[in-house]
Amino acid sequence: MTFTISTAEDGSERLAIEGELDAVSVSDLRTDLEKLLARQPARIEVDLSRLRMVDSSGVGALVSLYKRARAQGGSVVLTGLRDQPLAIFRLLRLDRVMVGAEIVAPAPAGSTSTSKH
Amino acid sequence: MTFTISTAEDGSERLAIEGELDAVSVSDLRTDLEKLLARQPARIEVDLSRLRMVDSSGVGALVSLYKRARAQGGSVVLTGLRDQPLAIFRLLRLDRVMVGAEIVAPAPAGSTSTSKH
Amino acid sequence: MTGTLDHRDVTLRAVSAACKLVTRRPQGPTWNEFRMQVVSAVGEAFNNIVLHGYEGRGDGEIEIEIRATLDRITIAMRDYGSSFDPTTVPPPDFDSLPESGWGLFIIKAFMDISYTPGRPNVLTLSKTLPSEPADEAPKAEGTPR
Amino acid sequence: MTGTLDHRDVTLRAVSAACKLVTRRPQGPTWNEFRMQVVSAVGEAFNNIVLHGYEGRGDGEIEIEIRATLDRITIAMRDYGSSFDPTTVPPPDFDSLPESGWGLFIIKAFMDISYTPGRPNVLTLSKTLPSEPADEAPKAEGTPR
Ligand SMILES: Nc1ncnc2c1ncn2[C@@H]1O[C@H](COP(=O)(O)OP(=O)(O)O)[C@@H](O)[C@H]1O
Ligand SMILES: Nc1ncnc2c1ncn2[C@@H]1O[C@H](COP(=O)(O)OP(=O)(O)O)[C@@H](O)[C@H]1O
Repeated sequence: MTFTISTAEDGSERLAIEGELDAVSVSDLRTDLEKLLARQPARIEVDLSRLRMVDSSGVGALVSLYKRARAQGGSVVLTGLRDQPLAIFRLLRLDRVMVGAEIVAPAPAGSTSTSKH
Repeated sequence: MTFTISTAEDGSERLAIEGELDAVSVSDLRTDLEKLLARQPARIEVDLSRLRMVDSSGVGALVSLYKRARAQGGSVVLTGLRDQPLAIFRLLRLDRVMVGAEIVAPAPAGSTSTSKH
Repeated sequence: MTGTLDHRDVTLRAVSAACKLVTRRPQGPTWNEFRMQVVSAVGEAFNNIVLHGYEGRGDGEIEIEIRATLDRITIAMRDYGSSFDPTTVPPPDFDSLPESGWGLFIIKAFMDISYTPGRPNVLTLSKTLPSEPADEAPKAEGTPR
Repeated sequence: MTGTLDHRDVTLRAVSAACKLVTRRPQGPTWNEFRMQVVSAVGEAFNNIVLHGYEGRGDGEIEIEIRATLDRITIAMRDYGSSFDPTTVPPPDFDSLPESGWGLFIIKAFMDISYTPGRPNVLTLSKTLPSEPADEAPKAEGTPR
Protein backbone atom coordinates (compact mmCIF):
# COMPACT_ATOMS: atom_id res chain seq x y z
CA MET A 1 0.00 0.00 0.00
CA THR A 2 1.23 3.47 -0.84
CA PHE A 3 -0.62 6.73 -0.42
CA THR A 4 -0.36 10.39 -1.29
CA ILE A 5 -1.93 13.32 0.57
CA SER A 6 -2.14 16.69 -1.19
CA THR A 7 -3.43 19.89 0.37
CA ALA A 8 -4.95 22.39 -2.08
CA GLU A 9 -4.72 26.16 -1.63
CA ASP A 10 -8.41 26.29 -0.74
CA GLY A 11 -7.71 23.96 2.18
CA SER A 12 -9.33 20.88 0.69
CA GLU A 13 -7.42 17.62 0.96
CA ARG A 14 -6.88 14.81 -1.46
CA LEU A 15 -5.89 11.33 -0.27
CA ALA A 16 -5.01 8.75 -2.93
CA ILE A 17 -4.47 5.13 -1.79
CA GLU A 18 -2.87 2.53 -4.03
CA GLY A 19 -2.46 -1.23 -3.73
CA GLU A 20 -3.76 -3.23 -0.77
CA LEU A 21 -5.26 -1.60 2.29
CA ASP A 22 -5.47 -4.30 4.94
CA ALA A 23 -4.93 -5.09 8.61
CA VAL A 24 -1.17 -4.77 8.14
CA SER A 25 -0.84 -1.76 5.88
CA VAL A 26 -3.60 0.29 7.49
CA SER A 27 -1.33 1.23 10.38
CA ASP A 28 0.99 3.11 7.98
CA LEU A 29 -1.86 5.54 7.30
CA ARG A 30 -2.78 6.34 10.84
CA THR A 31 -0.38 9.19 11.73
CA ASP A 32 -0.94 11.01 8.46
CA LEU A 33 -4.71 10.70 8.76
CA GLU A 34 -4.51 12.23 12.24
CA LYS A 35 -2.54 15.16 10.83
CA LEU A 36 -4.97 15.52 7.94
CA LEU A 37 -7.95 15.67 10.30
CA ALA A 38 -6.12 18.15 12.56
CA ARG A 39 -6.08 20.56 9.60
CA GLN A 40 -9.91 20.48 9.76
CA PRO A 41 -10.43 20.42 5.99
CA ALA A 42 -13.81 21.47 4.61
CA ARG A 43 -13.53 18.73 1.98
CA ILE A 44 -11.59 15.49 1.67
CA GLU A 45 -11.48 13.61 -1.57
CA VAL A 46 -10.34 10.00 -1.22
CA ASP A 47 -9.19 8.67 -4.59
CA LEU A 48 -9.47 4.86 -4.59
CA SER A 49 -9.06 4.34 -8.32
CA ARG A 50 -5.77 2.53 -7.74
CA LEU A 51 -6.86 0.58 -4.65
CA ARG A 52 -6.66 -3.08 -5.62
CA MET A 53 -7.81 -4.83 -2.43
CA VAL A 54 -9.32 -3.77 0.85
CA ASP A 55 -10.24 -5.78 3.92
CA SER A 56 -12.51 -4.99 6.84
CA SER A 57 -9.68 -3.23 8.69
CA GLY A 58 -9.15 -0.96 5.70
CA VAL A 59 -12.87 -0.31 5.46
CA GLY A 60 -12.85 0.50 9.18
CA ALA A 61 -10.15 3.14 8.69
CA LEU A 62 -12.07 4.77 5.84
CA VAL A 63 -15.32 4.75 7.81
CA SER A 64 -13.50 6.28 10.75
CA LEU A 65 -12.03 9.03 8.56
CA TYR A 66 -15.47 9.68 7.12
CA LYS A 67 -17.20 9.91 10.49
CA ARG A 68 -14.55 12.09 12.10
CA ALA A 69 -14.36 14.50 9.17
CA ARG A 70 -18.12 14.83 9.12
CA ALA A 71 -18.21 15.41 12.89
CA GLN A 72 -15.86 18.37 12.26
CA GLY A 73 -18.29 19.73 9.69
CA GLY A 74 -16.28 18.61 6.66
CA SER A 75 -17.38 16.58 3.66
CA VAL A 76 -15.76 13.38 2.41
CA VAL A 77 -16.12 12.00 -1.06
CA LEU A 78 -14.73 8.61 -2.16
CA THR A 79 -13.99 8.33 -5.85
CA GLY A 80 -12.81 5.71 -8.28
CA LEU A 81 -13.86 2.57 -6.35
CA ARG A 82 -13.61 -0.50 -8.56
CA ASP A 83 -13.11 -4.28 -8.53
CA GLN A 84 -12.76 -5.93 -5.12
CA PRO A 85 -13.02 -2.69 -3.10
CA LEU A 86 -16.21 -1.77 -4.94
CA ALA A 87 -17.66 -5.23 -4.25
CA ILE A 88 -16.84 -4.88 -0.54
CA PHE A 89 -18.32 -1.38 -0.31
CA ARG A 90 -21.47 -2.59 -2.02
CA LEU A 91 -21.75 -5.63 0.23
CA LEU A 92 -21.39 -3.46 3.33
CA ARG A 93 -23.92 -0.97 1.92
CA LEU A 94 -21.33 1.79 2.21
CA ASP A 95 -21.41 2.66 -1.46
CA ARG A 96 -24.49 4.83 -1.25
CA VAL A 97 -23.51 6.61 1.95
CA MET A 98 -19.87 7.27 1.30
CA VAL A 99 -19.19 7.17 -2.39
CA GLY A 100 -19.35 10.30 -4.52
CA ALA A 101 -18.97 10.96 -8.20
CA GLU A 102 -16.68 8.59 -10.03
CA ILE A 103 -15.03 11.41 -11.95
CA VAL A 104 -12.22 13.09 -10.11
CA ALA A 105 -11.23 16.68 -10.82
CA PRO A 106 -7.45 16.98 -11.06
CA ALA A 107 -5.79 18.46 -7.99
CA PRO A 108 -5.70 22.30 -8.36
CA ALA A 109 -2.41 23.80 -9.51
CA GLY A 110 -0.27 25.08 -6.66
CA SER A 111 -1.31 22.33 -4.28
CA THR A 112 1.34 21.06 -1.88
CA SER A 113 1.83 17.34 -1.80
CA THR A 114 3.31 14.79 0.60
CA SER A 115 3.88 11.32 -0.71
CA LYS A 116 4.56 8.16 1.28
CA HIS A 117 5.84 4.85 -0.09
CA MET B 1 10.83 -23.42 -23.37
CA THR B 2 12.85 -21.80 -26.12
CA PHE B 3 15.85 -23.22 -27.87
CA THR B 4 18.60 -22.24 -30.31
CA ILE B 5 20.53 -24.53 -32.62
CA SER B 6 23.75 -23.23 -34.18
CA THR B 7 25.87 -25.13 -36.70
CA ALA B 8 29.56 -24.24 -36.70
CA GLU B 9 31.75 -24.26 -39.83
CA ASP B 10 33.51 -27.40 -38.59
CA GLY B 11 30.13 -29.17 -38.56
CA SER B 12 29.72 -29.28 -34.81
CA GLU B 13 26.35 -28.33 -33.42
CA ARG B 14 25.32 -26.30 -30.43
CA LEU B 15 21.87 -26.66 -28.89
CA ALA B 16 20.91 -24.23 -26.12
CA ILE B 17 17.67 -24.87 -24.22
CA GLU B 18 16.06 -22.28 -21.98
CA GLY B 19 13.17 -22.37 -19.54
CA GLU B 20 11.17 -25.53 -18.83
CA LEU B 21 11.66 -28.72 -20.79
CA ASP B 22 8.72 -30.94 -19.96
CA ALA B 23 6.14 -33.33 -21.38
CA VAL B 24 4.42 -30.44 -23.16
CA SER B 25 7.33 -28.40 -24.47
CA VAL B 26 9.50 -31.36 -25.46
CA SER B 27 7.46 -31.91 -28.61
CA ASP B 28 8.52 -28.50 -29.95
CA LEU B 29 12.10 -29.79 -30.07
CA ARG B 30 11.47 -33.01 -31.93
CA THR B 31 11.56 -31.92 -35.59
CA ASP B 32 14.66 -29.80 -35.14
CA LEU B 33 16.46 -32.57 -33.26
CA GLU B 34 15.71 -34.93 -36.15
CA LYS B 35 17.21 -32.43 -38.58
CA LEU B 36 20.21 -31.92 -36.33
CA LEU B 37 20.88 -35.67 -36.14
CA ALA B 38 20.39 -35.99 -39.90
CA ARG B 39 23.39 -33.68 -40.30
CA GLN B 40 25.45 -36.39 -38.53
CA PRO B 41 27.52 -33.95 -36.46
CA ALA B 42 30.81 -35.15 -34.99
CA ARG B 43 30.07 -33.14 -31.85
CA ILE B 44 26.96 -31.75 -30.21
CA GLU B 45 27.18 -29.36 -27.32
CA VAL B 46 23.97 -29.02 -25.34
CA ASP B 47 24.03 -25.84 -23.28
CA LEU B 48 21.66 -26.19 -20.33
CA SER B 49 22.86 -23.18 -18.37
CA ARG B 50 19.49 -21.48 -18.85
CA LEU B 51 17.34 -24.58 -18.35
CA ARG B 52 15.26 -23.89 -15.25
CA MET B 53 13.21 -27.10 -14.95
CA VAL B 54 13.23 -30.50 -16.59
CA ASP B 55 10.93 -33.46 -16.11
CA SER B 56 11.36 -37.11 -17.03
CA SER B 57 10.04 -36.49 -20.56
CA GLY B 58 12.68 -33.82 -21.07
CA VAL B 59 15.35 -36.12 -19.67
CA GLY B 60 14.11 -38.81 -22.06
CA ALA B 61 14.56 -36.51 -25.05
CA LEU B 62 18.10 -35.63 -23.99
CA VAL B 63 19.01 -39.27 -23.37
CA SER B 64 17.58 -40.14 -26.78
CA LEU B 65 19.62 -37.41 -28.46
CA TYR B 66 22.71 -38.65 -26.65
CA LYS B 67 22.23 -42.28 -27.60
CA ARG B 68 21.42 -41.61 -31.25
CA ALA B 69 24.29 -39.19 -31.72
CA ARG B 70 26.69 -41.68 -30.16
CA ALA B 71 25.31 -44.49 -32.35
CA GLN B 72 26.24 -42.33 -35.35
CA GLY B 73 29.77 -41.99 -34.00
CA GLY B 74 29.32 -38.44 -32.68
CA SER B 75 30.03 -37.06 -29.23
CA VAL B 76 27.59 -35.19 -27.02
CA VAL B 77 28.49 -32.93 -24.16
CA LEU B 78 25.99 -31.35 -21.79
CA THR B 79 27.14 -28.14 -20.17
CA GLY B 80 25.88 -25.68 -17.64
CA LEU B 81 23.47 -27.94 -15.72
CA ARG B 82 22.33 -26.29 -12.50
CA ASP B 83 19.51 -26.14 -9.94
CA GLN B 84 16.58 -28.49 -10.51
CA PRO B 85 17.92 -30.01 -13.76
CA LEU B 86 21.24 -30.76 -12.05
CA ALA B 87 19.41 -32.40 -9.13
CA ILE B 88 17.41 -34.57 -11.55
CA PHE B 89 20.48 -35.58 -13.56
CA ARG B 90 22.31 -36.49 -10.35
CA LEU B 91 19.35 -38.48 -9.04
CA LEU B 92 19.13 -40.41 -12.29
CA ARG B 93 22.90 -40.97 -12.28
CA LEU B 94 23.15 -39.33 -15.69
CA ASP B 95 25.52 -36.64 -14.54
CA ARG B 96 28.63 -38.76 -14.81
CA VAL B 97 27.71 -40.40 -18.11
CA MET B 98 26.40 -37.44 -20.01
CA VAL B 99 27.69 -34.25 -18.51
CA GLY B 100 30.89 -32.62 -19.72
CA ALA B 101 32.85 -29.64 -18.60
CA GLU B 102 30.81 -26.85 -17.08
CA ILE B 103 32.68 -24.20 -19.05
CA VAL B 104 31.32 -23.63 -22.50
CA ALA B 105 33.50 -22.32 -25.31
CA PRO B 106 31.68 -19.57 -27.19
CA ALA B 107 30.26 -20.66 -30.54
CA PRO B 108 32.92 -20.19 -33.25
CA ALA B 109 32.65 -17.05 -35.36
CA GLY B 110 30.93 -17.62 -38.69
CA SER B 111 28.48 -20.18 -37.30
CA THR B 112 24.99 -20.19 -38.75
CA SER B 113 22.20 -20.06 -36.23
CA THR B 114 18.49 -20.92 -36.17
CA SER B 115 16.47 -19.72 -33.22
CA LYS B 116 13.01 -20.86 -32.13
CA HIS B 117 10.73 -19.17 -29.62
CA MET C 1 2.43 -21.21 8.78
CA THR C 2 2.62 -18.92 11.75
CA GLY C 3 -0.29 -16.78 12.65
CA THR C 4 1.11 -13.36 12.00
CA LEU C 5 -0.40 -10.97 9.56
CA ASP C 6 2.85 -11.02 7.59
CA HIS C 7 2.01 -14.59 6.67
CA ARG C 8 -1.42 -13.75 5.38
CA ASP C 9 -0.09 -12.69 1.99
CA VAL C 10 1.55 -16.04 1.46
CA THR C 11 -1.68 -17.82 2.33
CA LEU C 12 -3.73 -15.63 0.05
CA ARG C 13 -1.32 -16.19 -2.81
CA ALA C 14 -1.63 -19.95 -2.39
CA VAL C 15 -5.42 -19.70 -2.23
CA SER C 16 -5.48 -17.48 -5.29
CA ALA C 17 -3.34 -19.97 -7.20
CA ALA C 18 -5.61 -22.82 -6.08
CA CYS C 19 -8.67 -20.98 -7.39
CA LYS C 20 -7.29 -21.73 -10.84
CA LEU C 21 -7.70 -25.43 -10.15
CA VAL C 22 -11.50 -25.42 -9.90
CA THR C 23 -12.20 -24.81 -13.56
CA ARG C 24 -10.72 -25.50 -16.93
CA ARG C 25 -11.11 -21.82 -17.79
CA PRO C 26 -9.72 -19.70 -14.95
CA GLN C 27 -10.84 -16.41 -16.48
CA GLY C 28 -13.94 -14.37 -17.22
CA PRO C 29 -16.16 -12.32 -14.89
CA THR C 30 -17.75 -15.28 -13.08
CA TRP C 31 -14.41 -16.82 -12.16
CA ASN C 32 -12.85 -13.43 -11.36
CA GLU C 33 -15.63 -12.70 -8.90
CA PHE C 34 -15.34 -16.22 -7.44
CA ARG C 35 -11.64 -15.74 -6.81
CA MET C 36 -12.13 -12.24 -5.43
CA GLN C 37 -14.71 -13.51 -2.95
CA VAL C 38 -12.64 -16.51 -1.88
CA VAL C 39 -9.48 -14.47 -1.36
CA SER C 40 -11.40 -11.76 0.51
CA ALA C 41 -13.11 -14.25 2.83
CA VAL C 42 -9.93 -16.19 3.60
CA GLY C 43 -8.11 -12.91 4.28
CA GLU C 44 -10.78 -11.91 6.81
CA ALA C 45 -10.67 -15.33 8.46
CA PHE C 46 -6.89 -15.18 8.71
CA ASN C 47 -7.06 -11.71 10.29
CA ASN C 48 -9.58 -12.96 12.82
CA ILE C 49 -7.49 -15.93 13.88
CA VAL C 50 -4.44 -13.71 14.38
CA LEU C 51 -6.24 -10.82 16.06
CA HIS C 52 -8.91 -12.67 18.06
CA GLY C 53 -7.91 -16.36 18.22
CA TYR C 54 -4.30 -15.58 19.10
CA GLU C 55 -5.02 -12.03 20.29
CA GLY C 56 -2.16 -10.66 18.22
CA ARG C 57 0.45 -12.77 20.05
CA GLY C 58 1.98 -13.67 16.71
CA ASP C 59 3.42 -17.03 17.68
CA GLY C 60 0.41 -19.26 17.05
CA GLU C 61 0.23 -21.81 14.29
CA ILE C 62 -2.34 -21.72 11.52
CA GLU C 63 -2.55 -24.81 9.34
CA ILE C 64 -4.00 -24.32 5.92
CA GLU C 65 -5.57 -27.03 3.82
CA ILE C 66 -6.79 -26.21 0.35
CA ARG C 67 -8.91 -28.61 -1.63
CA ALA C 68 -9.90 -27.96 -5.21
CA THR C 69 -12.36 -30.12 -7.06
CA LEU C 70 -14.12 -29.33 -10.28
CA ASP C 71 -16.28 -26.26 -9.49
CA ARG C 72 -15.53 -26.13 -5.75
CA ILE C 73 -12.82 -24.91 -3.44
CA THR C 74 -12.57 -25.72 0.25
CA ILE C 75 -10.13 -24.11 2.63
CA ALA C 76 -9.74 -25.49 6.13
CA MET C 77 -7.93 -23.33 8.66
CA ARG C 78 -6.82 -24.91 11.93
CA ASP C 79 -5.65 -22.88 14.90
CA TYR C 80 -4.84 -23.53 18.56
CA GLY C 81 -6.07 -20.19 19.88
CA SER C 82 -9.26 -19.26 21.68
CA SER C 83 -12.54 -20.53 20.28
CA PHE C 84 -15.74 -18.67 19.50
CA ASP C 85 -19.20 -19.34 18.15
CA PRO C 86 -19.70 -17.73 14.75
CA THR C 87 -23.45 -18.39 14.86
CA THR C 88 -23.91 -16.00 17.78
CA VAL C 89 -21.95 -13.06 16.37
CA PRO C 90 -24.56 -10.43 15.43
CA PRO C 91 -24.48 -8.91 11.94
CA PRO C 92 -23.14 -5.36 11.64
CA ASP C 93 -25.57 -2.54 12.47
CA PHE C 94 -25.34 -0.92 9.05
CA ASP C 95 -27.15 2.28 10.01
CA SER C 96 -24.61 3.20 12.67
CA LEU C 97 -21.69 2.95 10.19
CA PRO C 98 -19.56 0.79 12.48
CA GLU C 99 -15.78 0.85 12.16
CA SER C 100 -15.37 -2.84 12.96
CA GLY C 101 -17.38 -6.03 13.10
CA TRP C 102 -17.52 -6.46 9.30
CA GLY C 103 -15.20 -9.45 9.02
CA LEU C 104 -17.50 -12.37 9.73
CA PHE C 105 -20.24 -10.75 7.67
CA ILE C 106 -17.91 -10.63 4.66
CA ILE C 107 -16.84 -14.24 5.22
CA LYS C 108 -20.43 -15.50 5.41
CA ALA C 109 -21.55 -13.40 2.45
CA PHE C 110 -18.83 -14.79 0.21
CA MET C 111 -18.43 -18.42 1.33
CA ASP C 112 -20.11 -21.34 3.06
CA ILE C 113 -18.74 -21.61 6.57
CA SER C 114 -18.49 -24.38 9.11
CA TYR C 115 -16.68 -24.14 12.43
CA THR C 116 -15.72 -26.74 14.99
CA PRO C 117 -14.20 -25.38 18.21
CA GLY C 118 -11.48 -27.42 19.85
CA ARG C 119 -7.78 -28.00 19.73
CA PRO C 120 -7.41 -27.19 16.95
CA ASN C 121 -10.36 -24.98 16.09
CA VAL C 122 -11.30 -25.86 12.53
CA LEU C 123 -12.86 -23.20 10.32
CA THR C 124 -13.88 -24.58 6.94
CA LEU C 125 -14.74 -22.18 4.14
CA SER C 126 -16.01 -23.51 0.85
CA LYS C 127 -17.52 -22.13 -2.28
CA THR C 128 -18.91 -23.50 -5.52
CA LEU C 129 -17.98 -21.75 -8.74
CA PRO C 130 -21.29 -20.71 -10.29
CA SER C 131 -21.75 -22.01 -13.80
CA GLU C 132 -21.08 -19.35 -16.37
CA PRO C 133 -23.94 -17.45 -17.95
CA ALA C 134 -24.35 -18.68 -21.54
CA ASP C 135 -22.89 -15.52 -23.08
CA GLU C 136 -19.67 -15.93 -21.11
CA ALA C 137 -19.15 -19.56 -22.07
CA PRO C 138 -16.52 -20.22 -24.71
CA LYS C 139 -17.65 -21.16 -28.19
CA ALA C 140 -17.82 -24.90 -28.83
CA GLU C 141 -14.27 -26.25 -28.98
CA GLY C 142 -14.97 -29.89 -29.66
CA THR C 143 -13.77 -30.97 -26.21
CA PRO C 144 -16.46 -32.90 -24.37
CA ARG C 145 -16.93 -31.73 -20.80
CA MET D 1 -8.92 -29.29 -12.98
CA THR D 2 -8.91 -31.23 -16.19
CA GLY D 3 -6.24 -33.76 -16.83
CA THR D 4 -4.45 -32.19 -19.72
CA LEU D 5 -0.83 -31.28 -19.62
CA ASP D 6 -1.77 -27.63 -20.17
CA HIS D 7 -3.26 -27.69 -16.69
CA ARG D 8 -0.12 -29.01 -15.10
CA ASP D 9 1.46 -25.56 -14.87
CA VAL D 10 -1.48 -24.23 -12.92
CA THR D 11 -1.25 -27.13 -10.49
CA LEU D 12 2.47 -26.71 -10.05
CA ARG D 13 2.08 -23.02 -9.40
CA ALA D 14 -0.48 -23.71 -6.67
CA VAL D 15 1.78 -26.37 -5.15
CA SER D 16 4.75 -24.03 -5.29
CA ALA D 17 2.74 -21.30 -3.55
CA ALA D 18 1.61 -23.79 -0.91
CA CYS D 19 5.22 -24.80 -0.20
CA LYS D 20 5.57 -21.36 1.36
CA LEU D 21 2.99 -22.32 3.97
CA VAL D 22 5.04 -25.06 5.63
CA THR D 23 7.57 -22.80 7.28
CA ARG D 24 7.88 -19.34 8.68
CA ARG D 25 10.97 -18.79 6.57
CA PRO D 26 10.26 -19.87 2.98
CA GLN D 27 13.83 -19.32 1.80
CA GLY D 28 17.31 -20.75 2.09
CA PRO D 29 18.86 -23.85 0.52
CA THR D 30 16.93 -26.41 2.59
CA TRP D 31 13.56 -24.93 1.72
CA ASN D 32 14.56 -24.31 -1.91
CA GLU D 33 15.47 -27.96 -2.31
CA PHE D 34 12.26 -29.00 -0.55
CA ARG D 35 10.16 -26.97 -2.95
CA MET D 36 12.14 -28.13 -5.98
CA GLN D 37 11.58 -31.76 -5.00
CA VAL D 38 7.88 -31.32 -4.26
CA VAL D 39 7.20 -29.48 -7.51
CA SER D 40 9.22 -32.02 -9.52
CA ALA D 41 7.43 -35.00 -7.97
CA VAL D 42 3.95 -33.53 -8.40
CA GLY D 43 4.78 -32.65 -12.01
CA GLU D 44 5.77 -36.26 -12.71
CA ALA D 45 2.64 -37.57 -11.01
CA PHE D 46 0.47 -35.20 -13.02
CA ASN D 47 2.15 -36.32 -16.28
CA ASN D 48 1.54 -39.94 -15.36
CA ILE D 49 -2.16 -39.47 -14.66
CA VAL D 50 -2.64 -37.68 -17.98
CA LEU D 51 -0.49 -39.99 -20.07
CA HIS D 52 -1.15 -43.35 -18.39
CA GLY D 53 -4.26 -42.97 -16.22
CA TYR D 54 -6.21 -41.16 -18.92
CA GLU D 55 -3.99 -42.36 -21.79
CA GLY D 56 -3.73 -38.85 -23.15
CA ARG D 57 -7.50 -38.54 -23.69
CA GLY D 58 -7.39 -35.08 -22.13
CA ASP D 59 -10.93 -34.98 -20.80
CA GLY D 60 -10.41 -36.66 -17.44
CA GLU D 61 -10.68 -34.85 -14.15
CA ILE D 62 -7.85 -34.54 -11.68
CA GLU D 63 -8.77 -33.22 -8.25
CA ILE D 64 -5.99 -31.64 -6.30
CA GLU D 65 -5.90 -31.29 -2.54
CA ILE D 66 -3.03 -29.50 -0.92
CA ARG D 67 -2.49 -29.57 2.81
CA ALA D 68 0.21 -27.55 4.50
CA THR D 69 1.04 -27.94 8.15
CA LEU D 70 4.10 -26.72 9.94
CA ASP D 71 7.01 -28.60 8.33
CA ARG D 72 4.92 -30.87 6.09
CA ILE D 73 3.09 -30.69 2.79
CA THR D 74 0.65 -33.28 1.51
CA ILE D 75 -0.79 -33.32 -1.99
CA ALA D 76 -3.60 -35.73 -2.81
CA MET D 77 -4.38 -36.26 -6.48
CA ARG D 78 -7.63 -38.00 -7.39
CA ASP D 79 -8.35 -39.32 -10.87
CA TYR D 80 -10.97 -41.50 -12.50
CA GLY D 81 -8.65 -43.14 -15.04
CA SER D 82 -7.09 -46.58 -15.08
CA SER D 83 -5.40 -47.80 -11.93
CA PHE D 84 -1.95 -49.28 -11.42
CA ASP D 85 0.21 -50.65 -8.63
CA PRO D 86 3.18 -48.39 -7.96
CA THR D 87 4.83 -51.02 -5.76
CA THR D 88 5.31 -53.40 -8.69
CA VAL D 89 6.82 -50.88 -11.12
CA PRO D 90 10.51 -51.82 -11.39
CA PRO D 91 13.14 -49.13 -10.90
CA PRO D 92 14.89 -47.84 -14.02
CA ASP D 93 17.76 -49.94 -15.35
CA PHE D 94 20.32 -47.18 -15.04
CA ASP D 95 23.04 -48.97 -17.01
CA SER D 96 20.96 -49.18 -20.16
CA LEU D 97 20.30 -45.40 -20.18
CA PRO D 98 16.54 -45.76 -20.68
CA GLU D 99 14.59 -42.97 -22.34
CA SER D 100 11.51 -43.46 -20.18
CA GLY D 101 10.47 -45.06 -16.92
CA TRP D 102 12.08 -42.39 -14.74
CA GLY D 103 8.89 -40.74 -13.46
CA LEU D 104 7.90 -42.96 -10.57
CA PHE D 105 11.52 -43.21 -9.50
CA ILE D 106 11.71 -39.41 -9.25
CA ILE D 107 8.43 -39.28 -7.34
CA LYS D 108 9.53 -41.90 -4.82
CA ALA D 109 12.98 -40.36 -4.44
CA PHE D 110 11.57 -36.95 -3.61
CA MET D 111 8.38 -37.66 -1.65
CA ASP D 112 6.56 -40.21 0.48
CA ILE D 113 3.92 -41.90 -1.63
CA SER D 114 0.73 -43.75 -0.91
CA TYR D 115 -1.72 -44.98 -3.54
CA THR D 116 -5.24 -46.33 -3.29
CA PRO D 117 -6.70 -47.64 -6.54
CA GLY D 118 -10.42 -47.09 -7.11
CA ARG D 119 -12.85 -44.56 -8.37
CA PRO D 120 -11.21 -42.22 -7.82
CA ASN D 121 -7.63 -43.46 -7.66
CA VAL D 122 -5.98 -41.49 -4.86
CA LEU D 123 -2.28 -40.79 -5.03
CA THR D 124 -1.01 -39.05 -1.93
CA LEU D 125 2.42 -37.45 -1.95
CA SER D 126 3.81 -35.94 1.20
CA LYS D 127 7.07 -34.56 2.41
CA THR D 128 8.48 -33.17 5.62
CA LEU D 129 10.66 -30.09 5.41
CA PRO D 130 13.97 -31.11 6.96
CA SER D 131 15.04 -28.88 9.81
CA GLU D 132 17.66 -26.41 8.77
CA PRO D 133 21.29 -27.05 9.48
CA ALA D 134 22.37 -24.75 12.32
CA ASP D 135 24.37 -22.44 10.07
CA GLU D 136 21.32 -21.78 7.90
CA ALA D 137 19.04 -20.91 10.79
CA PRO D 138 18.31 -17.23 11.36
CA LYS D 139 19.85 -15.50 14.34
CA ALA D 140 17.66 -15.38 17.44
CA GLU D 141 14.84 -12.93 16.83
CA GLY D 142 13.10 -13.02 20.18
CA THR D 143 10.02 -14.76 18.76
CA PRO D 144 9.35 -18.02 20.59
CA ARG D 145 8.67 -20.92 18.22
N1 LIG E 1 -10.97 -16.82 14.89
C1 LIG E 1 -11.62 -16.24 15.93
N2 LIG E 1 -11.31 -16.60 17.19
C2 LIG E 1 -11.93 -16.03 18.23
N3 LIG E 1 -12.88 -15.09 18.10
C3 LIG E 1 -13.24 -14.68 16.89
C4 LIG E 1 -12.63 -15.23 15.75
N4 LIG E 1 -13.20 -14.63 14.65
C5 LIG E 1 -14.10 -13.77 15.12
N5 LIG E 1 -14.16 -13.79 16.46
C6 LIG E 1 -15.07 -12.98 17.31
O1 LIG E 1 -16.13 -12.51 16.49
C7 LIG E 1 -16.21 -11.07 16.52
C8 LIG E 1 -16.64 -10.52 15.16
O2 LIG E 1 -15.61 -10.69 14.23
P1 LIG E 1 -15.61 -9.84 12.90
O3 LIG E 1 -16.96 -9.84 12.31
O4 LIG E 1 -14.53 -10.35 12.03
O5 LIG E 1 -15.31 -8.33 13.33
P2 LIG E 1 -14.04 -7.69 14.05
O6 LIG E 1 -12.87 -8.58 13.78
O7 LIG E 1 -13.92 -6.35 13.42
O8 LIG E 1 -14.40 -7.62 15.51
C9 LIG E 1 -14.85 -10.63 16.97
O9 LIG E 1 -14.86 -9.38 17.61
C10 LIG E 1 -14.42 -11.77 17.90
O10 LIG E 1 -14.98 -11.57 19.18
N1 LIG F 1 -1.25 -42.59 -12.84
C1 LIG F 1 -1.00 -43.77 -13.46
N2 LIG F 1 -2.01 -44.50 -13.94
C2 LIG F 1 -1.77 -45.66 -14.56
N3 LIG F 1 -0.53 -46.17 -14.76
C3 LIG F 1 0.52 -45.50 -14.31
C4 LIG F 1 0.35 -44.26 -13.64
N4 LIG F 1 1.57 -43.81 -13.30
C5 LIG F 1 2.45 -44.72 -13.73
N5 LIG F 1 1.84 -45.76 -14.33
C6 LIG F 1 2.50 -46.95 -14.88
O1 LIG F 1 3.82 -47.04 -14.35
C7 LIG F 1 4.80 -47.04 -15.38
C8 LIG F 1 6.05 -46.33 -14.96
O2 LIG F 1 5.79 -44.94 -14.86
P1 LIG F 1 7.00 -43.92 -14.86
O3 LIG F 1 8.04 -44.40 -13.93
O4 LIG F 1 6.45 -42.57 -14.56
O5 LIG F 1 7.62 -43.95 -16.32
P2 LIG F 1 6.99 -43.62 -17.74
O6 LIG F 1 5.86 -42.66 -17.51
O7 LIG F 1 8.11 -42.98 -18.48
O8 LIG F 1 6.55 -44.94 -18.32
C9 LIG F 1 4.10 -46.44 -16.58
O9 LIG F 1 4.65 -46.86 -17.78
C10 LIG F 1 2.66 -46.89 -16.38
O10 LIG F 1 2.50 -48.20 -16.86
